[in-house]
Amino acid sequence: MTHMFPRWTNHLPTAVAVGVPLLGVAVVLGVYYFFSPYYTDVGYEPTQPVPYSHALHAGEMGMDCRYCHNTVEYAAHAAVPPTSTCLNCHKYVKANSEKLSLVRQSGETGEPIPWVKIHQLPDYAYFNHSAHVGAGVGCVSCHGRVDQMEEVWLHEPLSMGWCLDCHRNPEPHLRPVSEVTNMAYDPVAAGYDPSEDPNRTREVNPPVHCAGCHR
Amino acid sequence: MTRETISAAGPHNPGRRNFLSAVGATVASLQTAACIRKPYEKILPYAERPEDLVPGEARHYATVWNVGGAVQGLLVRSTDGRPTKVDGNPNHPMTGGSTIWAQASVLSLYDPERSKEPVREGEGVSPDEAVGFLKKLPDEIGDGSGLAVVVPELPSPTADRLWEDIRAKYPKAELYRFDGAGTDHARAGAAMVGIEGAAWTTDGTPTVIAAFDADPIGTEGDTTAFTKAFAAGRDPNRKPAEANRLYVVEPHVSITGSNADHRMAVKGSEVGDFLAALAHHLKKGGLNVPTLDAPKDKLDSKFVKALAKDLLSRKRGSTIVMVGERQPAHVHALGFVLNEALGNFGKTLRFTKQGPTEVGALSDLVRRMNDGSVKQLVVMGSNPVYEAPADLNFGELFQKVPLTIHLGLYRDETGRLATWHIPQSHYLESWGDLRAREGTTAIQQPLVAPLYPSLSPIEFMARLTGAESKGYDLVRATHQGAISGGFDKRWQRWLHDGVVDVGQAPSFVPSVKTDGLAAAYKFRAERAQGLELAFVRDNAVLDGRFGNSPWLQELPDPITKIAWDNAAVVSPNTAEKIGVPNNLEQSSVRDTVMVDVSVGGETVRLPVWVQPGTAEDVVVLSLGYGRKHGGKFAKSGFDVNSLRTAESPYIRSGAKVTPTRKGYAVACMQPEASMHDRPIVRDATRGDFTDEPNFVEKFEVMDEDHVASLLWDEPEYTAEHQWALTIDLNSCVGCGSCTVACQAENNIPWVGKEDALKGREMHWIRIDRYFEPKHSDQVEVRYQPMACVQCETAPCENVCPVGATVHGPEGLNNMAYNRCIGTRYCSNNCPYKVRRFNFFHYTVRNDADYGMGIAMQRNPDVTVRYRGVMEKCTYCVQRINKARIHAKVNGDGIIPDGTVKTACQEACPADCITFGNIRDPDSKVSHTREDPRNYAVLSELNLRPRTTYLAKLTNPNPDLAEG
Amino acid sequence: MDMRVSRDPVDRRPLLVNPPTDYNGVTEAVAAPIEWKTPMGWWIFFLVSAVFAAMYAGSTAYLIWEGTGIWGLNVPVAWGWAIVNFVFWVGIGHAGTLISAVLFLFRQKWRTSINRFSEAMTIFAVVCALSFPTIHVGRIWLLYWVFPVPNQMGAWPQFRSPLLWDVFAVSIYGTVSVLFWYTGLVPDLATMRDRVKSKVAKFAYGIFALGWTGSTRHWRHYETAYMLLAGLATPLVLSVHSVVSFDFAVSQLPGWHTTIFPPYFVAGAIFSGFGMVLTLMLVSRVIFKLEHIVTMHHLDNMAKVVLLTGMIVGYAYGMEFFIAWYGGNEYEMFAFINRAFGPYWWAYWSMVSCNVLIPQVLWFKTIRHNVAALFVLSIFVNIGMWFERYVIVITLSRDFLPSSWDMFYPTVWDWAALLGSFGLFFTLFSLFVRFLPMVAMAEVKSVMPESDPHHEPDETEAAKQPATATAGGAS
Amino acid sequence: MSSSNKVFAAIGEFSTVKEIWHACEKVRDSEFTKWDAHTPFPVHGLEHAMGMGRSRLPFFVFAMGITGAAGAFALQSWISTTAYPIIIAAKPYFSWQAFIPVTFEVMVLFSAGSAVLGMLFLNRLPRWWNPLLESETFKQVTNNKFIISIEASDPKFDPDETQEFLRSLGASKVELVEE
Repeated sequence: MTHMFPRWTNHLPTAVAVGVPLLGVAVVLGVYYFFSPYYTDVGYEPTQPVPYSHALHAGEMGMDCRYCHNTVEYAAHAAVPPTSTCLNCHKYVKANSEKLSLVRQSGETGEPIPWVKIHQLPDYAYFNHSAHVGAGVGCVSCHGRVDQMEEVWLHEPLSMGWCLDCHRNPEPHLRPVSEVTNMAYDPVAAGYDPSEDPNRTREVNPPVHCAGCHR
Repeated sequence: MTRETISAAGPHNPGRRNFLSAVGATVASLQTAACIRKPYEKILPYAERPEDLVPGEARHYATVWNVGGAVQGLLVRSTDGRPTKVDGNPNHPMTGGSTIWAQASVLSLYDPERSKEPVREGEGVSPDEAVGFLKKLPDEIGDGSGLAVVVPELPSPTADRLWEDIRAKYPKAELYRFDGAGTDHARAGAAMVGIEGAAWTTDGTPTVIAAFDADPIGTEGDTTAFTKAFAAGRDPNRKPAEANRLYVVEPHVSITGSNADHRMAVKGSEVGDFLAALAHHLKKGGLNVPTLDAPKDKLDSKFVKALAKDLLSRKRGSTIVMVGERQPAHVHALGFVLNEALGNFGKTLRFTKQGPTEVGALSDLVRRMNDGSVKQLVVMGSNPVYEAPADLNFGELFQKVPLTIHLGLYRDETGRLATWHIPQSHYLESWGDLRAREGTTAIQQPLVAPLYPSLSPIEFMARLTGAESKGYDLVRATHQGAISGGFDKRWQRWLHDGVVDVGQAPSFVPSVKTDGLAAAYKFRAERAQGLELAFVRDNAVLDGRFGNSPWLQELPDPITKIAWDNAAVVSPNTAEKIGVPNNLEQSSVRDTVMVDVSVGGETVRLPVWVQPGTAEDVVVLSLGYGRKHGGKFAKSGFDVNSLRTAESPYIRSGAKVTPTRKGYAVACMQPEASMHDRPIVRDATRGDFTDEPNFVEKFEVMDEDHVASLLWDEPEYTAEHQWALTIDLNSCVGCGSCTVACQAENNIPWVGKEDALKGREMHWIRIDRYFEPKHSDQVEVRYQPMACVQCETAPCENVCPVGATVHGPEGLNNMAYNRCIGTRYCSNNCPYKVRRFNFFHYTVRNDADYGMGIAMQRNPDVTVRYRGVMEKCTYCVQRINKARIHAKVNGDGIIPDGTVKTACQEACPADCITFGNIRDPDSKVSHTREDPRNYAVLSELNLRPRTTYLAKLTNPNPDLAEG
Repeated sequence: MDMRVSRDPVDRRPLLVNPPTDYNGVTEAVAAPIEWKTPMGWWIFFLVSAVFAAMYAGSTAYLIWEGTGIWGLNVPVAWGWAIVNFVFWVGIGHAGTLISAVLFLFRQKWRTSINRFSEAMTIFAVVCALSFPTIHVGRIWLLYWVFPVPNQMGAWPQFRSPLLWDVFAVSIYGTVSVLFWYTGLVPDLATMRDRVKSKVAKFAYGIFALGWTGSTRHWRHYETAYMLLAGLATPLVLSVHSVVSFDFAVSQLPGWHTTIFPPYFVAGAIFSGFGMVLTLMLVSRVIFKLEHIVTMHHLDNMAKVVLLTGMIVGYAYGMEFFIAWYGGNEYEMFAFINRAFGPYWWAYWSMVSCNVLIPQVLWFKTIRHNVAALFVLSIFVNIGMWFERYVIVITLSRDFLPSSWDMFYPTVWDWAALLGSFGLFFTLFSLFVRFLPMVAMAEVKSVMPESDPHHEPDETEAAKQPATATAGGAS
Repeated sequence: MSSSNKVFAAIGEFSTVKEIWHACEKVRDSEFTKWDAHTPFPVHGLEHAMGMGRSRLPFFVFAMGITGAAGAFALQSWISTTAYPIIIAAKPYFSWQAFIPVTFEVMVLFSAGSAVLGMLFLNRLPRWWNPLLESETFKQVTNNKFIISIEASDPKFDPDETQEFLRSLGASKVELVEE
């Protein structure tokens, strides 16, 4: 006898009953993860116009972050250094290196070096470096071990949920203000307790309302 | 770090191309919407960062500018080398807040329609060619017998000095002054009584202010300084004898008239008669005033009698009689005589010696042009082809002059007809100096290098003598002689403070010749037939020079609330006489009809608009609209200059108004004028306030017990700072500076006439003005600045499905634009209707309209809003955040009182806005909130708004009490 | 006319007039419109509707491209026709479920002839309704933020907003309505599956019939499920329009902030729903020759419901005014006086005329039994109820501060959306009448006298009680 | 129809409700277990005639309704107080009154969904492949006939005897349905 529907179709309902809920959960979780900065952004490592090595300068040679990013303590932006900062040393050190040709060129012409932006927030989110550094949040908390990165890559997702995690519970991420640029410092290992730090004059009280960051 | 991209160019790195490429980078990044992967962006740091420049951090520089001779000291905010905001400089004596024009001037810097290159006979030429031409110019001028130079009101010591140089090089050259916002009539009036070579100012401190067709709060004179003192003079704590009282006699409702305690609407041509009647009564009161006749009905005027009595009852030298520029010279002359007789000279009316003396008027120039003796005509910074009264026929004569040179910010109507047009530098690009009428000099320092090849007025004047000096050197040369030694250090301080502490123009008390006055005083023999036209400088675009500013075009007129247009404004009775409907009484207020206004063979067709308070049989026409070559925004409205005559440029009788069948929609931003007896603006007389200090409570709709209880636990706002703002309606004059300041600070787009007509304006702070639309020539105007009042129990928050508008711990109603999906429910539920919706992508539309310029002006600390999101006043949360972070990083996190000023507060010339922390019992705002006049609008809704209002007090003359 | 009257087995009220002689007759009558060669009239109707629906799609595309500014919205009137249309369509979407569920629970067997039809109407109306709040938001691409799904922003919806209640209420109402309708359709789809000759049709009906065999074991659960659905849909239908009314009532605007809104909205919804059912039914029963299934008796009952709910609505209008006055709130008083005598007086009086005054003619039996008159009246009801929502929404134009008062003028795009939504509705409807059984065959069969196990054939002969076909009442 | 096909069931056709009612009572009293009565519409009480009790569906629906309501309320409370506590119009985070509408709606959704899905589950539907549906005789069951089917998998089933049995019940037409 010919049948309109083959026999196996009778198993479809079971398959659907099991499959659809699974698919739904998979879609939500998939979007949650694969459409999130954890997946799309973390690890972003563009090629920079100048092969500058943080591992060499900040790691091996032990230069302080603030030598170049000198506005970090009093301004919203931890400014990318002007070419003149590079040339302070490289006028003398490796003055003829091929890798530094763009730097020299910039110094001569005044044209900026076109660095590629890695740590990028949307235009409606306002991050202030001085507030975080002043509160004793280490560079490493957001930027990772830059001192071990040959070329800088994005270490944290910089998503709103990620920001909020710390804003709601900042204590584990705090360190003495003097250790802010110390990449190797581990507040947990050091047994740091912000409430007992004599250098802290006030409680760290990060905003968790919208206008704290969006304005 | 988007904002750092701009730092590729700055004031110290003035390469023009760099500057614009940086703009490109910024614009590109502004347009990137949220995608899954963040857009690819670059950081362009300085090759060499200027010392003490911090990327992204704003800096302020002091400078100075002038509008029609009114000099104002300014503080300009510069972010990464871009001027982004202009405010008054508190160090400067002629500053209290700032005018709408100063606020909008930052946008005009970036106007894409500014003149960008020199033009010879309609062909753009290279800057070098223009320089070559200017170099050879002295040879052509010879001894200057054919040279005529037209200058605007330019009270600059350097310009004065350069004029002497020009005079020395070309002894026969003639100087003429033409300025659409100038004071020709007042000067001529002063000359009639023997006052010459002087500048004068009234600062608003007098206790009786009698304004005869004068508008010292709005469009005439040193408005901000006047307004500041005027508002202070209305302080309820002053003793009755020291509190000021404002009388206004005028044909149209000016901003000053709308603030009057007593106002009389009369034809402009009769204002002089009333002044004569006042003189008569003052003479009877014992003052030494020449005998003048006045018509009987004016002599019998109760108003004039009461005013005379009031003037005589005050201390000598504590009153002022002001005559407006629209009145002819003889009325001004009488004004000076009366002030002298009242002892006001040197007290409320102060004179300083300044300015070149031998300056002709435009009519003198026209006479010479007619006889062909002008061979080289230089027009600096004014636009007589557009603005000069039509009967002078200036445009035609201008073209007959063999060589005409125009220096202007725009290649405007005059620039188009000139042989040569030379671009003028914007004041934010120029070195210069300006001396206030009060006598103080200030240095004008540029914020950016000129965006286009251009010359500043003083550089141009130097070129006329063959010199190629830079503005910087010219200004320094003027002042170098003023002090001995240590000039550079002093110079630095002048630049820092914004005022020069030496070389004040000497003040003096002139004497008054009254002999010729009686003969010169012209009365109107009889009532002229027909309607009288009153030409007024516009409250927004003034004489048209600001016509290409979309901010000013969209700023509603304080009185009529019309934006983007001018109209033939008449009183309700006159409308009936003319035979046009009273648009205020239709449901569609904005739909009006075109009328033909004709006089002396000329006709202008423009829409009619009804405004109670306008004098009967008067048609008020605003100047400055309908520009042909002023830029795309300046085109809006209707040019009425063709109806004017040189003899009487502001008043013209015998006009006829014929209604047409053509309809016209006028973008009125507040169609409903009546308060409908609701307790929105609360007021009382000073007398009633003394008797009943808590009078505001009488207005309450519900008693407090009913209102105060909530169904749930009381809200708890525990943060250290609880922000609040009070607006003193007693001092608000309705000028609109706050609206423009807010627009500049908060990146508020303009929407254009089309959307303004639909009621979609974006202003975060608007000024509500109320009057009863039924009245004809009498009107009492009430102003109320209205922005988000930051309700503690905000109804908008409750209805947002996604929590895009929520409360912060400091009592602010936060608007997270990036969370908004645009249901607009919050706006519906806002009883104040202060929320603004991006119905279209206005930001992008503005970008398209204004090129990159608008992006350059935008404040990088404030999010640029996307289409489909709601926005509203934030109490300038970017400034609060900045102060909070500063306080946290550098101290205990407590923001001292007065650290945060909102943009509207900073701009307000009347100091009516107080902002601060109410958890601090000593803060200013805590005190103003305890004022008995303090009340919340719609208090019965129990919204607990953080913005509250202080009730208005009027100060009527008991002799004129009604009934 | 020789009439054969089928009577309710319980109270002996006439149930079907001139019913088909047997079950097969019912099947034939209901299946006939599907099995006809597609008439030209259907094509014309369908294509015209589809053009309008396409206009809706086009105008929506432009709306999303350009922004909500293409409508006549402004700041006092931030909700315009989109929300008017939304509430209008939601209201219409109430009759179907009401007829199916409430009348089912009350054992009103006369519903069987019209429930399928009105349920379909419900679903199509809810589709139209849901489309409006969806497209009216400023940033439609972020609309998913109203659903509580985990996300990297750590942000969640705000459950105090009536709009969020609305999202849940209307979408769940739509879902439950579809379930209810589809559950009812399954046995009839099986009938179609077993009738049609075309393989494609057989396959399509076969899929959706789910292999239904009419098994009594199945009927047992099926009937329980159907009863439960009816029981759930009844409070749901009342809650949905209550929640829709909360959009207004929970706000604090004068004219919106009134506690009478939920019952008033529900009554209005039933009113408008019956109005639309009448409109559609009056035409369809003639075209598809279903007069013997959808009888005068049904029309009479529906007309009475319209009359009753119209008076409830009228009462609400009056009570609003009374409370506005009695409450002593000047803003509230002004809002109502302004409705009647302000710039939108014409909308108010159109509403009152269409919803309260004109339906009073239904007191007369001659009108209730005049198909043409009923049709005209139902159109008035539709117009009146649209105006009711317009009057409510346009109250926005004048609220607390006179300074912010402004007028709303619709643009061509407002019209495109309104007319386009009718296009969408009728497109769906024409597809329904072409491809699905318009009358619930199984249910009609179940109320036929023959279906009673104790039925004796001779009892049904009409001779015993000459029927007037109109006797009986709605109750 | 080749005879090599497996017999699936025997069916007997009846014309009126009364006939099938009485037939059902008789089959019920026989020892057949895998049998069913097919009707074009629900015949009230026939399931009792077939010896079945009430459906258990309501208990399932009730449980799911409670689950939906509790879940919705819990989710709203968790979001508003713990996951994302924000100050809204100075109202308490736990504004339970405001959570009622959504709680109710979700309860209805869960109940209605479980009623339909539960019904399908209990009926083992959809079941597209069913030899009965291919029988021309059986096809009349969705129109105007009443049919009793006895499946071949019933232990008592015998093609001939069962057909005879159906005939004895008064079936107007009896046939075997093959797979």
